[in-house]
Amino acid sequence: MLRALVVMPLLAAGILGIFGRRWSERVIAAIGCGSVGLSMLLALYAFIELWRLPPEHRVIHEPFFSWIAVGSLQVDWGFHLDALSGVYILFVTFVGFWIHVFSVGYMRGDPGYARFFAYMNLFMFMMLVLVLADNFLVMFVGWEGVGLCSYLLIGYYFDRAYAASAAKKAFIVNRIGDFGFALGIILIFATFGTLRFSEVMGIIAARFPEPEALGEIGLLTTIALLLFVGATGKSAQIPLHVWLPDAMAGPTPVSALIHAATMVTAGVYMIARCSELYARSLTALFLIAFVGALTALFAATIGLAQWNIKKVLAYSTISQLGYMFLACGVGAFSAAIFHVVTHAFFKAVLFLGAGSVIVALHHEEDMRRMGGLKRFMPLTYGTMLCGWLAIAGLPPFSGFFSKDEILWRTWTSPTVPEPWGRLLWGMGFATAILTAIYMTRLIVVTFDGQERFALLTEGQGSTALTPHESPRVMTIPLLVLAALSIGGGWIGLSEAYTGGRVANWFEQFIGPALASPPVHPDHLSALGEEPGHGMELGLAAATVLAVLAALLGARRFYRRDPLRRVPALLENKYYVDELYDALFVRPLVRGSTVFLWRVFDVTIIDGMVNGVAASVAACAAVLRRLQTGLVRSYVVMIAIGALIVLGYFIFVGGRIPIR
Amino acid sequence: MGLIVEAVLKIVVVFGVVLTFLAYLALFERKILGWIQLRYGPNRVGPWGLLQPLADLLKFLFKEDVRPTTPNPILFSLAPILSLVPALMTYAVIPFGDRIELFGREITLYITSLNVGVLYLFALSGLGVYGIVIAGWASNSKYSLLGGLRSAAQMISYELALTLSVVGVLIQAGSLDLVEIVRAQSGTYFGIIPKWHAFWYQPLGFLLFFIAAVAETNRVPFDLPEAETELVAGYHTEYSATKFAMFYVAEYANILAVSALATTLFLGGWNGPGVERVPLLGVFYFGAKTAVFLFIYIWLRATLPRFRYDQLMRFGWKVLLPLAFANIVFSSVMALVA
Amino acid sequence: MERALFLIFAVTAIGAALNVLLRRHPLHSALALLVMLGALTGFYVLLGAYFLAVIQVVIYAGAILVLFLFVIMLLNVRAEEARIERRPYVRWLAVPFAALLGAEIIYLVRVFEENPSPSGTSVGVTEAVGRELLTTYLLPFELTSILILIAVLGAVVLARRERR
Amino acid sequence: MIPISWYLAVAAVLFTIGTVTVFVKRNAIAMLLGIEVMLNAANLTLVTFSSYFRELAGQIMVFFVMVVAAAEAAVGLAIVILLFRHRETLNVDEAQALRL
Repeated sequence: MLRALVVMPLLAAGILGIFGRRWSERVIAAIGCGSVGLSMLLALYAFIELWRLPPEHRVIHEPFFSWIAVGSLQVDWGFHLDALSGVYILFVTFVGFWIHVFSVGYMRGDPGYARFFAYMNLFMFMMLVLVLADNFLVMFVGWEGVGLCSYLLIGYYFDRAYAASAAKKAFIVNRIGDFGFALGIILIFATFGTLRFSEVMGIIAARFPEPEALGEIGLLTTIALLLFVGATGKSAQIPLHVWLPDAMAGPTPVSALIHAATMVTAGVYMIARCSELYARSLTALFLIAFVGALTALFAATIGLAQWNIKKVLAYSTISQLGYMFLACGVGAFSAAIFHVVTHAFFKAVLFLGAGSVIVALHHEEDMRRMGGLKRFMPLTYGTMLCGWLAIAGLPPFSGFFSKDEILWRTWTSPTVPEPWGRLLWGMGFATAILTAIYMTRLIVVTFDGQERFALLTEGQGSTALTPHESPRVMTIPLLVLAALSIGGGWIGLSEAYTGGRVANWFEQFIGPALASPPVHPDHLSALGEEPGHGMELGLAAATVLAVLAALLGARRFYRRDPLRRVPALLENKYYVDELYDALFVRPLVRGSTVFLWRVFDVTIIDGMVNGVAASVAACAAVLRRLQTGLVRSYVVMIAIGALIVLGYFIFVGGRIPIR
Repeated sequence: MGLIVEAVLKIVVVFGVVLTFLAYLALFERKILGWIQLRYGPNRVGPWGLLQPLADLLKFLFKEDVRPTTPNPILFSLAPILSLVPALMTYAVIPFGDRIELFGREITLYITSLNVGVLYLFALSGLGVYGIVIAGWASNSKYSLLGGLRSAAQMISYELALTLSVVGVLIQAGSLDLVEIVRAQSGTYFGIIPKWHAFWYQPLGFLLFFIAAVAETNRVPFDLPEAETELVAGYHTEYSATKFAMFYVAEYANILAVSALATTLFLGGWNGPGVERVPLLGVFYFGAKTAVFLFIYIWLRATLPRFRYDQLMRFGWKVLLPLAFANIVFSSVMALVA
Repeated sequence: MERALFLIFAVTAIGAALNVLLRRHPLHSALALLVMLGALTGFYVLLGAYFLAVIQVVIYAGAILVLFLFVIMLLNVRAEEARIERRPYVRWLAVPFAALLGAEIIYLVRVFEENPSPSGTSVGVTEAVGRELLTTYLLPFELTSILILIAVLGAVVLARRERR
Repeated sequence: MIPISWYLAVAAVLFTIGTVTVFVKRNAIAMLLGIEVMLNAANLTLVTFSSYFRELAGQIMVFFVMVVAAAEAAVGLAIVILLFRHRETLNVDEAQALRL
């Protein structure tokens, strides 16, 4: 069942990749969406199967085939379905399916239609492998596979220079992270002698009862940090966040699927999958929390100052991913996964809505040339509004529940030392307000006010452009996902809202698959006392009020002056790209030219090659005299050789070495 | 002792039935061709021409054996035998039915069951080409030589596709033994669809097998080795009387063998409703399914024009072979997934 | 029974091999080789290597030799005429060399006289061969597939008629 | 029971005959046939040992030898065809244009 679920998109990708070019768009779309749809149904079925098991035994393991057996390294392909991967496959296939449907309309008329769907299906396959893998190496295959698909899809318009270089950038930056990940895997194998999640986590739980203290860099912390390097690469956290904004060069459904809803959350997934490991390293947790909070705040400020509609969403994604890491860092793994799910819904809506706008304006992505679109595209506008309120975190939209959960867990975190919990909460709180502001800016500048697209096209001398609502194949996915971004949050309703009468359903379901957070010595005394529900409600109310105020204020502000100049520091993303260029890229290029090329290559490598050639020529001058050109004289030479060998055995070697 | 008697009896019965059937197959072919082309077909000897095979046999036996001037008289005489013997040897492993009770003994309705049965058949089909090639060479005639050459190239090319198209079935059945393969196809899906390989994920293999088999038996539209419009009669241009008859019988024996093999591999052999209770019914089912193939063979002959030689080669190497590979990959994936 | 079969196969094989050597026409040599292959198939069956016996017929007789016949007929090769040797000493050397080689091999064979034959019949079924081939000998197996691919490419490139 | 040396002796004789064929024939195809005889003789020894020592490795080797023989025949015959096309002969002694 799991095998079929995983292989389905791969089959479709293979078929489309090989034969797709000759088929009509209708057939390609049917195969591309059909395979993912089937996967979705199978995922639902698998999830229900999982559901019917008793909570403490919610694991379905399905061996596939034996892959590597070298010495003590024994790696099999097997699929492991527990509550965590169950949630993941469900929303990945579901969001994936609706984004595929959206793409049917979005990519219409594109010459690479089949290629697009083949890559998308391949991506779905790799993502499912990543999620369902039962050991680190297979997960790494999926991890690299989604990276490859991401590369292929960012560079989908490979005839445009910026897309090609953005793809390269994504690939290279991810390699840095993957290097850390690979080192982590090697260290795990060297330490535990196995790569299976269940075995590794079991050994960790048995051998290390106590967490490593803050500041202590022990074995577990080293592994955890190496793996976290991989997670920062894939999930675009500081300092490896630079690739994600550029990745918007790909088609918009790609941005929605890969660079918002699914792939970029793989880092969070990996940390949750290894929660048993992370729960035993306070240092790693603290670092994760800090990096997450910093990224959230930092990306949100940049998001304030971008003009490209997709770039705003990209920075918003980085910021939301920061929230998820913050949640992991404070030990609230289930809150992190909850935010992954709700984020997948509302960010997919926002991206697809942006895609719908972009199509309506003939691939215009600059918000300065939009405005006033709500009259032309009511459906898109309506769904985008849902996404907007959800990401801003207003009840009852889904974003509220998950973000609020994270902030509350940060406030009460047992893992971080005393003042830091409050400080991290403050950063999260500030991010929430900034989020409300930049998203309001996006909505207002795009949909309200003057119709700036008309002015600009007139200036270029073309006929006036009238945007129109997208076809149904694009609006239906928008509506479905919008409905989920409204209602999707209720599955994780915190018990505070019902006064403790109804437990948090999501946390109850996923909890057994995750480790419970360790406790920092600071909190040992406070261990007994549960922070009250009243406190939680109060903090939530404060956040909501602040966000609401920010929302209304920003709305007034940007309605008055939508094209207000933005600070250059923010518009240029704090000059991080330039910094990396000066620090890493240029020295590398210089070193290569000056030393590697002029010195090493010319003298040593060329010298070796030429030397070999010269010595071969010298030998050949002697040996060619043996070459008579008569085939049968060669035969005689071979026979003489055989005679000598056999003669050796008879007269010298004594006997043939038989066993 | 009883076993040997039983084996000998079975061999005699099978070959008697098969040889008679082959004689009548030729008659049916002429009758069906006549029917398709709105003619009568043979109808002079006996009622509805039913004694025609006998008349043909007598004619072949008593005609003068014309022998061309050839430097290789021995090879010339050996060729028809080399072509007939492998064709007849195939029937040793074809399972006509399951086992039955007769005179208190359990008797299997096949001569033998080899654990390398499928490979054995391919070995024989590989040997079949020698008769044709040697005939082409030993006749000392341009037409024959060209026919022999074409046949050699064609049979090498299509044997690949033929072999590879069966691999899917072997993966699915998990055996090379024909009896086991038939057993693997008993039962139904959902009570309606029989578990025949042709229905359940080997339809492509089935199609490839049938096309390659038509080519392997040198029949229309792949009958280039004989191609009467260009090569007179191809490799057997110079043959007459009994030797010609042997080629003739060999061709029909091959057709029947290949049809029986297709039935065995893809259409469930003797399987059918009620076979568990009355095993003898299996022979009837087997015959009926085989007859369908034989009819298609004749139908093809009546309707299709002949391929050009380059088309034939291109089709074999660039269409059939890649598809056969794709089918193997598909079957392996299905074996892993399902 | 077994010895009788062995003797029949041995005489056939050696006789056929001599025919390969002595016949002047390559086609006759090739057909003699076919007979020899048949005799070897018999040996394989006697030795219990059923899978190889069948494979021998499928690959050697069914493919390789047919290819030989095809080329011989395609080129319409005539029998080898006696010609003046350019280097007559080669032929003079050949026969003694070969005789020496044969003598050495037979000498070495005698080493095994002391080994009483433990007799084997059960090895050589398809499943066992396949299992070994795809586990222990997987790497050589994959390498031969590459070899075959190279051979196919080589044959195609070599035999292709150059277009002007 | 047949002694192992009988099989080996037959193989040795076949091998020698194959060698002589390669030595004395000038026709390229006949030489290739001689090589096939040698390969088959080697195969026979391998199968013999495999069977007598109950060790599958010998049969696996034979399998590989067959594959190599097929490759050799394909390439060898392609070369023969090429030779014939350029020289109108199959005599290997004629093909020595590249010698020193």
